[in-house]
Amino acid sequence: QEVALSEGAKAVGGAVAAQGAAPKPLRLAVLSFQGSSFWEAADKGIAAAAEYLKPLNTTVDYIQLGTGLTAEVMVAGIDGALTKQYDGIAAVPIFDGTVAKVNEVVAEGVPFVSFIADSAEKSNRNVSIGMLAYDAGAKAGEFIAKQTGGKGKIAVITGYLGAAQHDARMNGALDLLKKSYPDITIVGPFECKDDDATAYSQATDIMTSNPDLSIIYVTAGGSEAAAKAVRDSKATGKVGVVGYDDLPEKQQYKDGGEILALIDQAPARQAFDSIVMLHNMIAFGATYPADIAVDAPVALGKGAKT
Amino acid sequence: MTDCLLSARGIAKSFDQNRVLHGVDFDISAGQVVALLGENGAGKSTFVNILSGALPRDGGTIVWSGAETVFRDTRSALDAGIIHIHQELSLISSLSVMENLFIGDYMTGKSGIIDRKALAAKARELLARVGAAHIDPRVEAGSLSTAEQQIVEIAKALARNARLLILDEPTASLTPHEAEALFAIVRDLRAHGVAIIFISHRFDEVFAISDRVVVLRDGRVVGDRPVAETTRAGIIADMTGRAFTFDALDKPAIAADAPIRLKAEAIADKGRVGPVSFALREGEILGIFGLVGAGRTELLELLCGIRPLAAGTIVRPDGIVPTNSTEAWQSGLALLPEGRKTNGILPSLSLAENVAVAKRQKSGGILDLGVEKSLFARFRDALGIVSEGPEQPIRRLSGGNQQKVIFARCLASEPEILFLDEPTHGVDVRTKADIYKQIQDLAKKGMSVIFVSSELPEVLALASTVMVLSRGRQTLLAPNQGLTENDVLTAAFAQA
Amino acid sequence: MTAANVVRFVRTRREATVLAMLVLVFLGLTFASEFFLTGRNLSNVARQISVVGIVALGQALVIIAGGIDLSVGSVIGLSAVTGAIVSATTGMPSLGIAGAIGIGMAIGFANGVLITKLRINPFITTLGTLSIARGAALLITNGNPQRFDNWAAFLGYGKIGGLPVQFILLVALTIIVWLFATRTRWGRNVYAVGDNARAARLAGIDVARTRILVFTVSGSLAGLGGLLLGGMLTNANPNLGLGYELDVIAAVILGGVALSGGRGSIGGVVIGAALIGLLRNAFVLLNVSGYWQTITIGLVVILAVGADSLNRRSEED
Amino acid sequence: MTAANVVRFVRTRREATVLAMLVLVFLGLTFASEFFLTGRNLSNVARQISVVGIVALGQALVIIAGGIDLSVGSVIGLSAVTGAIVSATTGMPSLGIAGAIGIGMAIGFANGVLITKLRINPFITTLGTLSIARGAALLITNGNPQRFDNWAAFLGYGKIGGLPVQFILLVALTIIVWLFATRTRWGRNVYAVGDNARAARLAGIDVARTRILVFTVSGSLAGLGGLLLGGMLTNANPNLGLGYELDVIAAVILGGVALSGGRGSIGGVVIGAALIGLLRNAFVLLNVSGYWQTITIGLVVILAVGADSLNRRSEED
Ligand SMILES: Nc1ncnc2c1ncn2[C@@H]1O[C@H](COP(=O)(O)OP(=O)(O)OP(=O)(O)O)[C@@H](O)[C@H]1O
Ligand SMILES: Nc1ncnc2c1ncn2[C@@H]1O[C@H](COP(=O)(O)OP(=O)(O)OP(=O)(O)O)[C@@H](O)[C@H]1O
Ligand SMILES: [Mg+2]
Ligand SMILES: [Mg+2]
Repeated sequence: QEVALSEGAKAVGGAVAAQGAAPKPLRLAVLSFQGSSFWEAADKGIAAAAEYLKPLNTTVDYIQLGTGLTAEVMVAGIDGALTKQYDGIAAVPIFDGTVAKVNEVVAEGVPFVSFIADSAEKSNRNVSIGMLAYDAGAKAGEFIAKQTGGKGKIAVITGYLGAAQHDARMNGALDLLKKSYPDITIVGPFECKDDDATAYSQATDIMTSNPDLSIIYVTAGGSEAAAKAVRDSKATGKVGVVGYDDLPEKQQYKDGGEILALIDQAPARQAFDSIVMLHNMIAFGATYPADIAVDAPVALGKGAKT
Repeated sequence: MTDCLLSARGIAKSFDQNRVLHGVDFDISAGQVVALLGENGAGKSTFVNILSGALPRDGGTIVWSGAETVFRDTRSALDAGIIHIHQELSLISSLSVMENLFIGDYMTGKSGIIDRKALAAKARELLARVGAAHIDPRVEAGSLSTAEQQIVEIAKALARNARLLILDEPTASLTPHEAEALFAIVRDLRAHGVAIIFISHRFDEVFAISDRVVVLRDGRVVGDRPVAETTRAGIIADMTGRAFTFDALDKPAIAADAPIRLKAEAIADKGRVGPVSFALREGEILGIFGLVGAGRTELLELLCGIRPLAAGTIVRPDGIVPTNSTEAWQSGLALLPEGRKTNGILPSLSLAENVAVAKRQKSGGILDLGVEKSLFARFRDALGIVSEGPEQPIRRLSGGNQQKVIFARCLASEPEILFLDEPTHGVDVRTKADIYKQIQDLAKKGMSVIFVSSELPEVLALASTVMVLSRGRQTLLAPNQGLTENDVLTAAFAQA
Repeated sequence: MTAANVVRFVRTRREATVLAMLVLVFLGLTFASEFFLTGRNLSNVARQISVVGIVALGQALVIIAGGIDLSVGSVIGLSAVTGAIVSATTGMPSLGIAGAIGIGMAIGFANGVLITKLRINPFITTLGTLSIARGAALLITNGNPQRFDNWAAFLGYGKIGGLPVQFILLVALTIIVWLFATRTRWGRNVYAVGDNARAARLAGIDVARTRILVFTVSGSLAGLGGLLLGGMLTNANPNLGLGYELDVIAAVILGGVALSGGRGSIGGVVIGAALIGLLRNAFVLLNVSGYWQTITIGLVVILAVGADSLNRRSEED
Repeated sequence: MTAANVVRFVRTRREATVLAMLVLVFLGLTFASEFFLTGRNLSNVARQISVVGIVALGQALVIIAGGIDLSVGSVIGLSAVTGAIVSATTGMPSLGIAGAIGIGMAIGFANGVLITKLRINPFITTLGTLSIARGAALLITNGNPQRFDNWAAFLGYGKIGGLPVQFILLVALTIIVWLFATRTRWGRNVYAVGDNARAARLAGIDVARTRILVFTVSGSLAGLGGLLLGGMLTNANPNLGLGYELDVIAAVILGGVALSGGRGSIGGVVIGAALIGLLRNAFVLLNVSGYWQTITIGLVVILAVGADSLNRRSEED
């Protein structure tokens, strides 16, 4: 019988309920990064899961990996979790470099659930919950095509070139647009290194040199900065921003009409669900599909054509 | 002494375990010139550094103008009127001459804003007073020659209204002519009531301008007399702790058929030096004299391949003419460069390293550090290097001892031809004699030596052949037989 | 200036090579993009070089004094969020301005004290404060960007008479710092300390205070930089300024300041910042591929400094 | 060693303070986490310090010679992808190894030549190649990570007798570099050049070659580092090694190498790398909050170097 979701769980949008208290004490490790409101949102989901599972005989330890998002850091974190002999691990193995380590975890019989972003190359993880970055990109592409009526000019600002997640989102959209909407011209990509100030400058310059621009597609950090650039260039209504992650700081631009759409990942919910699944898997032998695609809800801004 | 300007009692100082000053007592009155003498490492620089607040003292008292005072830093000493011109020149090369003259406050007064016009005018006036009106106060100090920099240092002292002026070996890089100009200023200052502490290794100068002579040995005052009561021999005995005679050096004649080691035929660089021609034979000691700036350093650099040859040829028996310093050392040349601090020492490396470095360039493979240490030990004994041991970093040695280490570096590479640029710069009498003797012994064994010196007696005492440069031109090349100081100076001032 | 004078200038002033390069890029862009020479774009470029330029002014003083300040990028982030939080919690934007500049000043001062009193090398000290300041910015915000849109933010995005306020600040500060460096006692002491700290001390200059001063100035200007960036985006992100230290140092060195200390002109620094800013603008205007942007920046930096070195090869060691 | 000897060692050797700190952290962790002193964890730590340690060996030589090499982080990335691509396209893993180390060597050599022949400052040269190498890595891969799992990758993840191969390499290289630095002519010349380049040249040392040599070694070791990192992850990402230069330089300075050149020991460098690695391990074992991690690293760096400076305050300027 399922344990009803707590208030905290509901607040983060948690959807998976625990199947009861664990028969013997369980220790779960969660590994995630910090340094932005996105990760902060994931933290909330982890905290909610920890609180929800505490009375159910499961301790959730949150191993924070800091602000340096690299494969080595994740691998070192997983190594640490193995050393500390956790019963299960949930993590964000965003880089392909983590595949070997994740396979090692599974080979040692420790269940592993990935959330938010899995490596592009598939590992043997038991469950992966998340939005497929490439598909999300395609979704963004569809949205852009709809907004522009399949023609016009769009510019791309990406986070880090070479970051799998960013590249996948970029290519998901661009491949679709190039294939199905040949009348759309693409400018860029420009790399802003997730820096707001750089994204702002790039957006400004893009609008200067492309008076006929209609969309700026931002694959990672910087969508609110691009929106601010649109506002400051008095191009609201003419140029729209399509980006990711519906975070509080972006609300004013959704309302103002600069941000047309944000593809959200519901990081808190993903974190919560993955941890509870892990609990259910270990305590009750529950099984889940290897790939759980989280639907990418699109948060529309005021200026979007619906 | 009640009229003392400065009275120091029991000044003590140690560097780590090394006691350098053992209770030095020292007095000086206004309008007095006191010569402070002593062997290399006796503690002269250390003592005056304490007086001027550049080093903290471990013990003792200083009474300045009748009141006990502690100068915690140079600033407070400067404000009191103690101006110290250090052994190593201390101009800021990237600032202009006028800024250096008034460094620290630049005549800004309360406003804190520099009036460049006023500064330049005042600087011109000061430079004129020290007979250097030709120096443009607006140029960077780093672009001046050593001698000019020395003069700017003196002008700096004037700018500060010195009450006590400390000159630590001010003449070491000056020619007699320039030194004389300096003494004129010193006498003038003395007449205006300035007290002057004068450190030098040149006795003629000491007798020429000082009123009193204080001798330090191993950090203790061993002599303090009016200059009239001293003799050269007496001072040397005080300094070294024994009677010491300066042996007249015999200059072995060079056989006419001795093999030629190096022959220069009308060599010149791009416009500054040359043409110069000479032949250097086995066992010959060629002494090169000239005024500072005559191009002697450049000539040595040409010969060693450090400076590109623009004209003429250099011939060596084996046909090897080096084109850089590495090749020079490898082909049996050794160079002791001018400017010990900037061009000579490897400051934080050990003494053993500093000696072994050049020799090593000829060998390869795995080094035997034990051998290098014993190499150092050999030269320490031969040259009397005062040190704590082979591991001591060279920057902790006194200037003269550093010079000996660099000399040892040259000898350690067992060169065929030894090039020495001002080898006795800042070296005390006894060491000078040691170095002269070494040079002569090596020459007798067949080594050839080319040395540059600004000390005329040194050139005449040591060289078997004398060359004089004047503004880069060779104005004299003659065997050192019957040459007089006058002959050499005439050539040095010749407008070739 | 006659032609001979121009040649003399180019041969003797380190910043001349970079100025020549700047002119070249400027002319090249004028022909290559019809949008370049528009008032709107030029005003954008002016704004884009401002923060790097302002922070580089302080960095230049530090480097001239023989130091280096790696913490500026993190100080930008910390100041931005501090400014935003202070003005939001107190409701007084002016306090926000004071807070942003004040925290920068405090970190700069701390750098200076650590370096002079504890005698820690500037590189390592500021590498340490780089980490600490970034950590602190993240900690106080929990990683969340802070809304920053009161009148204080006007400094970041506003314009006066068509010119970005940021740029006006850059020009004003350049003049002030230039006057400071060339016409005041403290300014000249900065050069003396960087050229030969020992000789400066022996000449009675308070070396420690001079060093503390330059680090404090650098920190304060980085603080102002954070305020401007946060204001420009009306959003202070704790990650602002990440990696800026390298851009800033590159601008300073491009501008002809010697990393070994003692030499450099303030005007050159702004030229260096302008060159980097102009290149970034060019990348977007000319739609240069992302990978080539990285490569081009690297090449230009080496080229500019290399051309300058070749130009004056005779000098030194 | 008697107690007096120990005190003397601590007072005279720069690396001693950091060694003391390392021991403290080690003991602290032993008590704070039951998992710390397990074979598995120690072997993890050993692997985690290896790449930074190996790259720091080369960096140490560069810094002792009076230079600095900022390009190592980018070289790691470029070498990793080069190694992966070369072994994939030729089908010969050994060529992949040669390619990875070779490209690092080539960039190091280029750095050396630019610095000595064009007389460009090392900081700015390697800042330039940092950009260029990263751009090149992205360009040749189009940003895509490269699979790298043939036997060459064994160097990165394999173990021999329970010890990570990486760590064995670190130990071997430390001994080799130490011997080079203390017992060979070229090694000793590195110190002389860094201490006083002019004097070294006049004493017959080929300064340019010595400098080129150290940069080449640094590039090659960074190349090896890239190979190991790519191998460890069985995946070569063009962004590998991003920002490593600062970690590596911090390790070198923590290890007691003077940034001003001429001084430093090779053993100290490994201690410095170990301290950083141990701290990172502690963060994971003790669940330290992410933001505090950043702050702690900064504090430790300042503390370690500061304690050392206080310890020997009497010296210099
Ligand atoms: N900074 C230092 N650290 C350690 N020892 C020092 C330091 N400075 C000087 N010494 C030592 O103090 C002693 C006295 O040195 P000092 O420079 O005062 O000699 P000096 O009489 O001026 O000699 P010289 O004629 O060679 O200039 C020397 O043995 C020297 O090695
Ligand atoms: N790098 C330089 N640039 C311009 N002039 C120079 C340079 N080096 C030397 N000179 C000038 O060349 C002349 C000869 O130089 P130098 O001082 O080396 O001669 P010297 O005879 O060896 O004198 P010293 O006794 O000072 O060594 C001087 O007038 C000097 O000012
Ligand atoms: Mg002395
Ligand atoms: Mg000379």
